[in-house]
Amino acid sequence: MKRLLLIRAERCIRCRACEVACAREHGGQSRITVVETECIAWPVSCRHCKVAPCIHVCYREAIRYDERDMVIIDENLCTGCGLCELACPFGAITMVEKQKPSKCDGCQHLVLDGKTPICALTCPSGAIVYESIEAYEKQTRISFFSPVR
Amino acid sequence: MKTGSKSKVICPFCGAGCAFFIVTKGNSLNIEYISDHPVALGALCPKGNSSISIVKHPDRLKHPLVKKGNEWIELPWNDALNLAAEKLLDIKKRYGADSVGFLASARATNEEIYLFQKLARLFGSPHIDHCARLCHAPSLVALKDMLGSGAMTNPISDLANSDCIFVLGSNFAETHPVVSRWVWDAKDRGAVVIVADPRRTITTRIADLHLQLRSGSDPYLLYAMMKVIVDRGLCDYQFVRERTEGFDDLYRWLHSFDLKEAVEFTGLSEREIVAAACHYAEAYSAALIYCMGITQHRNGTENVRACANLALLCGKVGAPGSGIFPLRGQNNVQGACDMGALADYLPGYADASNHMELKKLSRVWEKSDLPLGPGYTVTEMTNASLNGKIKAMVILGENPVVSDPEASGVKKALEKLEFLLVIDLFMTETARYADILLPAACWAEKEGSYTNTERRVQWSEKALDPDGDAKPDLWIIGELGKRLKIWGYTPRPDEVLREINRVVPQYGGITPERLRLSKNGLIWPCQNESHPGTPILHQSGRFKFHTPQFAIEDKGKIGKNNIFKLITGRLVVHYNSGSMSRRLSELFPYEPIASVSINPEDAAALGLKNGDEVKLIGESGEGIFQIRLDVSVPPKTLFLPFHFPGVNDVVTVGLDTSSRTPGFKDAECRLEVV
Amino acid sequence: MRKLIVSSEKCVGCRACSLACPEDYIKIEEAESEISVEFPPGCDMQCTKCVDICPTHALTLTNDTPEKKSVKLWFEMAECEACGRFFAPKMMLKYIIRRLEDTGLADEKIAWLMLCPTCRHSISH
Amino acid sequence: MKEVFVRLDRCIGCRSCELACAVEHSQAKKLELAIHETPKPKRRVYVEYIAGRKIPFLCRHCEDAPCVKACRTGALSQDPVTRVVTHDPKKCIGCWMCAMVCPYGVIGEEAERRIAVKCDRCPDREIPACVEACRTNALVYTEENEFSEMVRKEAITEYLKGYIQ
Repeated sequence: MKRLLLIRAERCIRCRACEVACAREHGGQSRITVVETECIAWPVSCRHCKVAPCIHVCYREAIRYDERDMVIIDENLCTGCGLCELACPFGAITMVEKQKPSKCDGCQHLVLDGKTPICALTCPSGAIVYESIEAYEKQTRISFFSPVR
Repeated sequence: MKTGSKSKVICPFCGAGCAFFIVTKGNSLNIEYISDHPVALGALCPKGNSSISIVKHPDRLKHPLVKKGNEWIELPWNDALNLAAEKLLDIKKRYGADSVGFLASARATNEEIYLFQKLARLFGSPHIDHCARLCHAPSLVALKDMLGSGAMTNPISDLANSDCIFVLGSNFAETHPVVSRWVWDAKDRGAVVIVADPRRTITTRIADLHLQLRSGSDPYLLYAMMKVIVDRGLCDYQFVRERTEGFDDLYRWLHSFDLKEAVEFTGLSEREIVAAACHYAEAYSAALIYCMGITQHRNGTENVRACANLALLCGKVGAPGSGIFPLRGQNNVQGACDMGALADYLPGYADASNHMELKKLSRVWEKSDLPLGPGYTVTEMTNASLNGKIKAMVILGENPVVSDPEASGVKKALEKLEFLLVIDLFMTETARYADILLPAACWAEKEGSYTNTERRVQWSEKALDPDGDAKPDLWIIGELGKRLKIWGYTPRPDEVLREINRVVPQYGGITPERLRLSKNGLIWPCQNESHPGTPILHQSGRFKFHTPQFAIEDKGKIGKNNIFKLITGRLVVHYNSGSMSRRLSELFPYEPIASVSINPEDAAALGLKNGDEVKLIGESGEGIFQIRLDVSVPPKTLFLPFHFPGVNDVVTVGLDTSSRTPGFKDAECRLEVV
Repeated sequence: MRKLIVSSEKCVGCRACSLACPEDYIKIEEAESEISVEFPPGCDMQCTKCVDICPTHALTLTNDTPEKKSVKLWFEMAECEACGRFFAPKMMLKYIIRRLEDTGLADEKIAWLMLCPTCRHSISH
Repeated sequence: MKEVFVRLDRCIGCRSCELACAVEHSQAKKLELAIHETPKPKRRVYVEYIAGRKIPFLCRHCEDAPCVKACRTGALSQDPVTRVVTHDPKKCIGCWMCAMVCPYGVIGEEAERRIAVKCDRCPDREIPACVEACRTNALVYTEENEFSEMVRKEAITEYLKGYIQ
C-alpha cells in the first residue's frame, strides 16, 4: 500500500509546527501553509495527485514522479515560468525568490531512507498522518462509530 | 566537542517534556524525532521545532558582564565570581543573610536547582522561590493536602484511556500542543470532551461541550456539578466510603448550596451544568485537566480543592484514564518544586517551617542552624525589596520584570536593590537591572535531569560545547558557593543527583546510572533502585474532602465606564516571558506584537477597528496596545498574551491567601481610545 | 544584432523570457488589470535563452536586421472569483486549459483556475 | 427518494455485501471472472467490527456532501434530483481531498490507478447489489417514510410479543 500524506483537518490546532519543521528541513522556506478560518484550520501542501495538473502543464518536463510516486520538481530543468503555480488546484506551489517554485517533495531524502516526512513526524495533534488511504479510511470509520458516543 | 554526534535532549520549553535528538554535523544542528517517545510519539510543537536556533543565537551572552555606571564591562570568570561573592558576603555582614533573595529557574536541571536552593539555605537565607509561585503553587498546596501529592496523577498519554475529559481553565492546544493528540485519540475512541473556558479557544474546538462560563466563576461551576452529582446519586459511594474522609461536611455544605446562584453567577444554563456533571460522573474513567485558569485567581487554592473534590466524589482518581492533570508550564517546574526551590517547602516537600525537617536536612548537609521558613515568595521578594528588607538578589534565569504582576513595581524594586546577580542566556528585561550578569550555557550545552509535568524524570545529554565563555549553571553555582565558603569544590551533575537520591525520598531510586540507561526515563515516586517508578499515583491510600470556604468578590465594576475584564494567557508560538521565543526568527513573525483581543461588539461600540491603538489602564500601570477584533473573546472582556514586556504593567492583582500566588486572571482594566 | 520576432498569437504573457534574459531586455509593466510585455526589436547577445524558455514557442531569433520599434503586448489579467485580485493573464490560463486537454479535466472552464492560488487553499469550493 | 438504510442490530458481519459490491463493479459482473480482472474489482461498502459490533459502512449520499464540495476537479458530482453522489474516474486526479473530508470513511482507493472509488448506488440495477446480497436484511433500500414505518411495526411486534407472553 502506498503511503501518503493525509490530513485529519478536525485535529489541526494551527500551531504551525509543520511550517517551522518544514522550513528547517528545507533550508528556510516552508512548503506547507496552515490556513485558518473561524471554525477550522488545516495545513495545505502538495497532494501529490495521481493525474497532476502541474506535471501536465510543465513543458520542460521538470516536474515528475519519484520512486515513491511523490511529485517533485527538478530545479535544473525549471525555468520559473510559473505555469505550475497557476495550474495547481490547491495553491500548493509558490514561487519564491528569483521565480523558483517551492513545493512539498514529500521529504524525499527522509522517505527514501524509510522514514516519515517531517510534517507528519512533528505534528503534535496527529493532524498530519503518513499512511495509506485504506488505513486512513478505516480509522475514520472506526472513530465514527466508537462505542461511547 | 563531539562532531557528527546525536544526543538525546529534553525540549527546553513547556512542561510536557518531549525528547528529541540533536544531530550535530560540523557547525550545523538538526532535530531528529524520537517516534516512540512516550510523551507525544516524537511530535514537537513549533517552539520545540525552533528550539535549536537558540543554541547558536547571536544575542547569546558570551562573557561575564559587570555594570560600571551605565556600561557593561567584560570580565574574566574568576574576577566576576570573586566580585559577586564579595558583594554578597558584604551584604550578609551588614544586613544579615536573610536580606538576600534567591530566585531559581524552572528550566534549569534538577541538579542545578537542588544546588541553588542548597546554596541559598546554606548561605542562610530562607528566601528561595521560583516561578511555580506564579502558576501552580495552589495545586501544590491543595493537592498535597487532599491527595498527598501535588503533582499530576497520570501520564499524559493516559488521557487516551479516558472516557470523559473535563478541561478547566486550560488552553492546552496552545500551551501544551502535544496533549491534544491524546485528547483526540480519546475522542476517536468515543470519549466526551468538556471544556470550560470564558474564551472560544482552539481547545474548545476539540470540545463536545463548551461551557462558556464567566471568568472566575469556576468554583460555582464545580460545586454546582457536585450538587447535581450528589442529588442524582451519581457519586462513587464505594470510593467515598472506603477511601475518603470528610464527605459528610461536604455533603452538608452542598445541601445549602443553591444551584440557581451558580447558574446566575457562571452565566451557564442549568442544562449545561447538568450535562457536564452527568458526563463526568457517569463515564467509566474520567480525567480532569486544569491549568492557570483555575490557579491564577485570588481563590486559586480553593479552586483546585474544588477540582479535587469533584474527582474524589466520582472516584475518578488512581485508575488508568482517571486522574487530575494540572499541566505544568516549564520543562522542569515539577522538578524545581521537588527539589525544594520553594519558600515553604524543603527538598521532597518537607515543610520549611518545621524544625524537625530542618534538623534532618542539616544532618545531610552537615551544617546546623538552617534558616527557618517560610521565606518570601517571588512577589513578596519584590515588595520586601521596596520595604528595604531584601537588599540583594540572585536570579537564576528568571525574568520577573515581564512575568510578575505590577511590572512597574518590580522594576522599582530591582533598581532599589544594592546588588543584583543575574545568570541568564540573554540580555533579558530583568538582566538590564543586574550589577553582575553571568552567561549561562543553554540546555543543549549541559547535561542533567529534567522532570516533566507527568513526573517523568529524564536525562538530557550534552550535545555541544557552549559558544564563547558561557558556563553551565551548575558550574556557576558551584564556583559561587566555593567563593562564598559554603562548600569546597564544584560537584558534577552525577554527584548532585546522588545526593538528591538521599535527600528527596521520591527520587530515591532515580540514580544517574539508571536514568542514563532508561530509554523513557523514570516516573517518581521511585523509592529505591529496584522500584520501576509509578506512572499512576493514588492507586491506594486515603484522601480528604475539603469543605469549601470561598467567596468571590464581584465588584460589579466590569462593563461600566469602559472597565473590562482582562484575561492574560499564552499563544502557541510564544513561550512565557518570551526571552527565547521573541528572539526566534521562526516564531516571532507569527505574533510580533502584543495585540489585545476584543469582542467585535465592544469594539463597534467604541468605534474601534482592527489595528487601532488603545490605552489599557490598570491600577498601577498602563500600556498602549493594538486591537484585534476576535469573536472568540466574550463581551466586556479583553485577552492579552503575556509574553511581551509591558503587559504585566497593566495587571494589578491580589494574592491567593494559602499559596500566595498572584491572581493574574482576576485583573481588570480601563480601556481608553487613543 | 539579431532580430527578435514575437508571435502575438502564441505569447501568453507568462514572463518566463523576461526572467531568463540575462540583460533585462524584455520589460514587464504591471497595471491594475493588465500586464504588458515589451520585447526589444533585436538583441546583440549571443544567447537564445528567451527562445529556449518560451513555453509556447512564441519567440524566434533570426539574423535579419531588426526593426526600429519594439513590440509591446498587452495582456488582460484574470480576476479571482473569490477575492477579486488580478492574479494571472487570461491567456496563460487558457494555455493551461489547453495543456490539460489530454487529462480529461479540461472543460471550457476549469473551476479552480478561476481562483488565485491563495484562495485555492480553501478546503471546500 | 429511495435510500439504503442500515439496521445495525441485524448485521452479522458476513461481508456478503462487500463481495456483491465488488462483483457488481467488475467488468464481467460474475464472481468467477471478476477475481482475475485488472484493475482488481473494488468494494465500495465496508463492514467494520467495532467493539464487538458489526457495522456496514456505505456512502450516505449526504444532502450537503462535503466530498463534492472539496473536489477541485468536479470528478464528484451530485445528482440534483436523486442526491446520488457519483464519481467520474476520468476527472479524478487522485488528490484524496474527498477521502479526507468524508466523515464516514467510505471513499476507497483503486490501487492500480491510485484514484478514488465510491458507492454509485448501482446505476445499472433496480436494487443496489449490496442490498440484494444482504441475507439478514440489515441493508434496506426503501423510501424514508417506509423505512420508519417498518421500524415502527417491528417495534410494536416486539412489544406485543412480550405483552402476550
